Amino acid sequence: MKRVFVEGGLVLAGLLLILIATIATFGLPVGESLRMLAEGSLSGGGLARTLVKATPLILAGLGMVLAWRAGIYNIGGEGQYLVGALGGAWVARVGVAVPALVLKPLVLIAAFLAGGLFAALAGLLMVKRHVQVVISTILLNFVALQFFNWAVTGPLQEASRRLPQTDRVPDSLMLFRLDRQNDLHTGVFVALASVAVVTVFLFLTPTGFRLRLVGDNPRAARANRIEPGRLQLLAIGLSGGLCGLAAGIEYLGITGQLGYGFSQQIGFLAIPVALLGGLHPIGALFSGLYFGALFAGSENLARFSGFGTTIVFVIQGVAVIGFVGLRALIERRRTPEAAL
Amino acid sequence: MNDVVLEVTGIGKRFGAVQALRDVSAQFRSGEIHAVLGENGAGKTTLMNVLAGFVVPDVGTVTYRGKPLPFGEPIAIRRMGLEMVHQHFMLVPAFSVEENVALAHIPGLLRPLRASRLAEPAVRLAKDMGWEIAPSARTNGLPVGAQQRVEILKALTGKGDVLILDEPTAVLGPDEIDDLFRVLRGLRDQGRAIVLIAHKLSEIMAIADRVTVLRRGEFVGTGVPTPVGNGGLDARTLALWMVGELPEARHDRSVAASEEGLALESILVRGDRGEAAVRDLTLAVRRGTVVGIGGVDGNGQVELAEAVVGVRPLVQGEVRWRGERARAGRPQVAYVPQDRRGDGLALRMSVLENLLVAGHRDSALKRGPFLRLGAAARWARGLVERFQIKIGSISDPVGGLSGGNQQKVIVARELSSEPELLVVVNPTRGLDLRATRYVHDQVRRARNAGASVLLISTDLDEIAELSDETYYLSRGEVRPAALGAAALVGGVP
Amino acid sequence: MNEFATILSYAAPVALAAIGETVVERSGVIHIGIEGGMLAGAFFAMLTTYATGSPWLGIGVGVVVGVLLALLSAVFCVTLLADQVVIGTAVNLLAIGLTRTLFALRFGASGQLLSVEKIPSMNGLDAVTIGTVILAVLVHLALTRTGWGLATRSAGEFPEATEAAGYSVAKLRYGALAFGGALAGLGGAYLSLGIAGSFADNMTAGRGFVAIAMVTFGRWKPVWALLASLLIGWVDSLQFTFQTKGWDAPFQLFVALPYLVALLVLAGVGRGANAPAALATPFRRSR
Amino acid sequence: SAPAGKPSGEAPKEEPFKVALLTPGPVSDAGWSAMAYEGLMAIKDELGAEVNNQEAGGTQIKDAMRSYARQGYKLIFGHGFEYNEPGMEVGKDFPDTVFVSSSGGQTATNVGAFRFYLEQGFYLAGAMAGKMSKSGVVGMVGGDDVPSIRSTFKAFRAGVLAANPNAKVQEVFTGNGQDPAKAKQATEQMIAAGADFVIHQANAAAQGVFDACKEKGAYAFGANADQNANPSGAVIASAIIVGKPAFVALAKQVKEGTFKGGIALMGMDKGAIDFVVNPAMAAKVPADVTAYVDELRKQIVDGKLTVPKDEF
Ligand SMILES: Nc1ncnc2c1ncn2[C@@H]1O[C@H](COP(=O)(O)OP(=O)(O)OP(=O)(O)O)[C@@H](O)[C@H]1O
Ligand SMILES: Nc1ncnc2c1ncn2[C@@H]1O[C@H](COP(=O)(O)OP(=O)(O)OP(=O)(O)O)[C@@H](O)[C@H]1O
Ligand SMILES: [Mg+2]
Ligand SMILES: [Mg+2]
Repeated sequence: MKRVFVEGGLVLAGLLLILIATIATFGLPVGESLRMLAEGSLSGGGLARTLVKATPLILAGLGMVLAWRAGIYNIGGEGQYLVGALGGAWVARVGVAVPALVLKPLVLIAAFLAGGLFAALAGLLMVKRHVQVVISTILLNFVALQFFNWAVTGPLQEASRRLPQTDRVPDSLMLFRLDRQNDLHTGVFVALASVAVVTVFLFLTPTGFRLRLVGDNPRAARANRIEPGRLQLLAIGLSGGLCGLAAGIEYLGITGQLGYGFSQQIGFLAIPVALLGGLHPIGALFSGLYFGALFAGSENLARFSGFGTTIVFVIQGVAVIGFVGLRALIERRRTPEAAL
Repeated sequence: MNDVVLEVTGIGKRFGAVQALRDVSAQFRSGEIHAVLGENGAGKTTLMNVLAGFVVPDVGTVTYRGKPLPFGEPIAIRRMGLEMVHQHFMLVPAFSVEENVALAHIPGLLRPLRASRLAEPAVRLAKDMGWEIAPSARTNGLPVGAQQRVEILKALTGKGDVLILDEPTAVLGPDEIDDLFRVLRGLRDQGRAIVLIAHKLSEIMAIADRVTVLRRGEFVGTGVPTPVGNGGLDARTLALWMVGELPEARHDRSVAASEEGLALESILVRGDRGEAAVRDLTLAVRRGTVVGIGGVDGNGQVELAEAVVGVRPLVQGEVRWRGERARAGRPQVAYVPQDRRGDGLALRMSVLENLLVAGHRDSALKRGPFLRLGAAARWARGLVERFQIKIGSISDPVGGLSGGNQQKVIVARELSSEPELLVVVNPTRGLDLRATRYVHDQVRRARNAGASVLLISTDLDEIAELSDETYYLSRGEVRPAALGAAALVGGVP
Repeated sequence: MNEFATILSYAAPVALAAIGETVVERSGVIHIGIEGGMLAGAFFAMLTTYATGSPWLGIGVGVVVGVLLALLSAVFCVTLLADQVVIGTAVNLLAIGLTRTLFALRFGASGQLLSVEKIPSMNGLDAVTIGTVILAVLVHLALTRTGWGLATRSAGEFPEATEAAGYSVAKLRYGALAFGGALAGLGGAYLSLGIAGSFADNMTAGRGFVAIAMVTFGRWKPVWALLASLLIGWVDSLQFTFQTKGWDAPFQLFVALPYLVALLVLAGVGRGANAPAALATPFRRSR
Repeated sequence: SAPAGKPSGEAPKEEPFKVALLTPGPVSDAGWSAMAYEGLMAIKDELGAEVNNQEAGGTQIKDAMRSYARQGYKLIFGHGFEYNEPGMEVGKDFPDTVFVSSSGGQTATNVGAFRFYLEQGFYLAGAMAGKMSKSGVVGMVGGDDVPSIRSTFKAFRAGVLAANPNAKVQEVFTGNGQDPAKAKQATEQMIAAGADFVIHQANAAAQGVFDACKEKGAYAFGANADQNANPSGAVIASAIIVGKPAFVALAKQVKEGTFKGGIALMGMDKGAIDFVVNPAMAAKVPADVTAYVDELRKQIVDGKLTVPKDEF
């Protein structure tokens, strides 16, 4: 336990150094920049912004944890996120007559199902046709993006059919906002609950156990009469479902409508979130929060540093590389004889 | 002749909490076959890995012809003239046999290379030895025995004057072992130094010029093996050196019940490449009996086992349990697969979780839809104790255990469930004496409790010792063989 | 013929990156960062040519930048055993950020339509497109007929055996990554200097990811990766024909067409994927 | 609700006038977003305002708006229709801040939109192409499929057909306004199918259109900005948005407190849109074509000719 704290401290200190170095390299005032980063991510409203940004990352990150634990390299989070959003928007559209209290969960469930079914497509291609998920999901991402763009200019387009976006859902359908001054909404609790559910599922249920077994050694699973195919399908389906749910939460939590630019790369970022979290749901929670804070902080920095938007990407790239590098270094020092 | 090629002095190596080697010294001479003996986890492999450059010792020195050995530099060491056959095959599964041989003999990274040409010496040697190898076959389609042959051929065709073989005989049939030993003797006579690890005392007695024994990482002694009675290093003394004391072998053949159990009716099973691996095979294993099936590896053993436990589909015929077909009357099945690392274990998962592979179905370890982790841990610790698995903690990854202890994890988990049908393939491969006895006892216990046991093994002594009925498999067909190893050997074409 | 040259030309950036990535994956590393490598290659190649007027110098710089980014990945993926997908993702972020920041610094925040000297071509063929075809064959021969190829492939299948045979998996993977980086950089440089004669933010537009898909499509064989890239390039070019003809279908369908075709082909050939067994698995030498 | 970010007790010290710009893509796109950025710079130069800009889409929009408003920004400009609704929502909490989007239909006292009537320029380009095209085939290359682009294409088509009812107008979207290679490929195919005049709405990818025209011997039109001087030498004229005065005027209104909300249509009559023939190529344009285009321009400015446009 103590080691965890020492390591955590080391990582944080290292990250700070990396951040400072990056900022200094670009000729920004270090103290001021750090203040802006902290203000944007931690103080008062900053914390809320961190949580808002972390929510979809945690959900989609959990999805990646599930898939990767089952040995499936799902990098189709982005596509599953987009299709999930469409599923939610479709239900919101056809269900206008349904009372909001009932419709709200239905929209989220639809988002989950749509994302899950879309992911299951890649799963089926793997199980039935031996197409690698890494590749099929990369390709499906491109397809999903076009599908999304088509849907918001076609069947799901707003009633007036002018803009490439869906109609805004009525306020009553939106998730409850905890604070009017920012977008902090109850979706945060969905994310937290999902962390708990996924943890319990993976580590406390026979199915979760089998899923991890299949991920570690599908042949051993088969030899023990556990059919990998169905479990893998389940895993990627749940994975896509969580990405879809992330989109549904963003839809009902923040935008209330879909249009171009709806996805902010959540599905891609989910991968580093899951991997930095050690492919553990609790880890994904913390790395989701870390990324949320990083985005909230660096956006704030970009906004008010006078340097403009572009540095956000540099800082984020350097921070991810730095984080991974530090972790790897520590890992290396700790286990001179690494396990397999 | 007979000058010291490798001089090992005071080698110590610690892995985390395990002191794998402690102050080990030995001399390996040219023109000598030097056996290294010890229980599972005694440190044999570690010592060999030190010699070959894959493990850097904490203390000690090794000199090769008077020059210090560059620890941790396998390339330099190979260039100096050390070849090694690893306990876990260093074969690229997706490569053809000749590519694997070529990999060991690359003339230079930038030079053009034809795998078939580089593999020629190995193919020729195989022919000389009477071993069958298919140079262009993909390695992962080969039975373990064939892979072992390739692995050995790779080393034998190297230019090294020191040859280290870590358990090369574990999966070879008797004939193949004879062939290998013949070649090794030849190489010895040419003046090469040969270091050989094996668990079977009979093999050691048959070939070794000298023996060094390790026990729990410590050097016990070096001596010249002699037949029983001369007061020299006979089998019994060697065993004592290895273990400290010798457990009693038990033989309780209380076969009584003979209810109908497993019945195979003209089954046809295909292998991974679609070939008919098991052909028209009919066999009955009554309850409370052990049916042993011998034969050289690669004659359909794996496919037969997998078909019986239901992992591999039947193309024809049927598998019945107590007269009922297939799924209807499914018995409680336990299965110890032949490839422990490939089919048996999830190496990155913990000992506990690997035990749970069987246990998670057990209703005693579940509450509602959830696993009872506390109860599971208690259950797992019980198994570890009962089966004497040497581990630090049940949450250690199983990949870190010695091969023998890995095998025990599988055996423990499979036999923990009071199986009605037990299918075991080479259950004691690579196990030391004590562990082997224990596993045999467990198999008998299961049989005595009324299980039908199908034992498939390349180890004829094992078959002879455990089986009530014996057969051998040849090219996918099963033939009865009279009880007794000698008869079995005679029966194999 | 000219038609073929055109398709080859537009497919060359993806094909080059795919050939390079084939080698990288054969060595056991999946390098998602080639998208970033291509983008950085495109940018610095353009920048060099803009400053010096020499497209060849630009191509050279693009290659070098691709190598440098790949070596950065290698430090983390090979030496530090970090997760390859994460590092690749981060490298992509970094490349977008860097090129965008430097582009804005050099050409003004609101950007410019740049036009730089292109590499010369004859009948639609140029040195790079011809080189791409030759390279695919050479890499194929190198992988199958040299010691380096055998050792590199073994590192991607079963690195323990590579080490047992006496070769450093780390060095082989560094080498493969550097080579893959060079080709990604070249592909990017060709995009800006061979095709567009220009640069725009994030102009690679996912071609690196497509290249990764082409590696699988090509069954980890360089010549097949080239052919796969050509096929997809051809399908991609069809979309404009369809749109030009004014077919009454949403154009998004046409944009998605190449990816759908790739999926269908993969599903069709399906069985027997021969992905390197140790792909994406960091290897640590035990000692 | 009290406006956040401006504690009431504070002395009204000479606080700088702060203006923020949100764009859907990078401002370095040499097109749509770049134009707004130039407007922002003009506000900075001419009004001495403190300015800032950020790329923000989807879920980021409201957050960015609130952040700026909280920091005392008085005008937050969102460059696209998608900033209109979020502006309405956030605007309720920040009555002292004005939210203006480029097009969009909703307004409040502190929320408005202004829309550039670029269709007028495209109509004239279409007219010129329709008159001059030898093949009777002209083309349009779009990047992303967004309403503003669709609408300008509609106007271009109308212009072409008005000049030559038998002309064929081809339309291609690449789905990406930052991919010059794709734009080039699309243009090449269009030219291969007969087009000898091509207009674009491809932002940063436009160079690909111009280069293809140069290499295959077709004429191109510039769009958004004056691209006549493009090194390709293929641009015969440009349909441009003269954004700076419009932006500065808007900011001035806000600064002086005279902004009342509402939607402003910024067209040729206000000098916000223009169609400029490349002086270097003027000789290639026959006099009757020049006269025809000038006549149309006059009709547009006088309000006699209404160029079709989509509402968005
Ligand atoms: N890389 C390693 N990391 C941790 N422990 C190790 C490692 N290698 C060996 N050990 C430990 O060292 C001890 C000796 O192992 P070694 O493999 O040398 O035994 P062995 O004599 O070859 O046994 P066996 O007969 O089972 O093959 C074992 O307890 C093992 O757990
Ligand atoms: N990755 C690892 N981490 C920790 N220990 C390891 C690792 N790999 C191997 N070991 C240790 O190395 C030793 C050698 O393992 P190996 O698989 O060679 O078995 P062995 O000891 O030779 O087994 P046996 O003779 O029982 O088959 C084992 O005792 C094991 O504890
Ligand atoms: Mg060993
Ligand atoms: Mg062993």
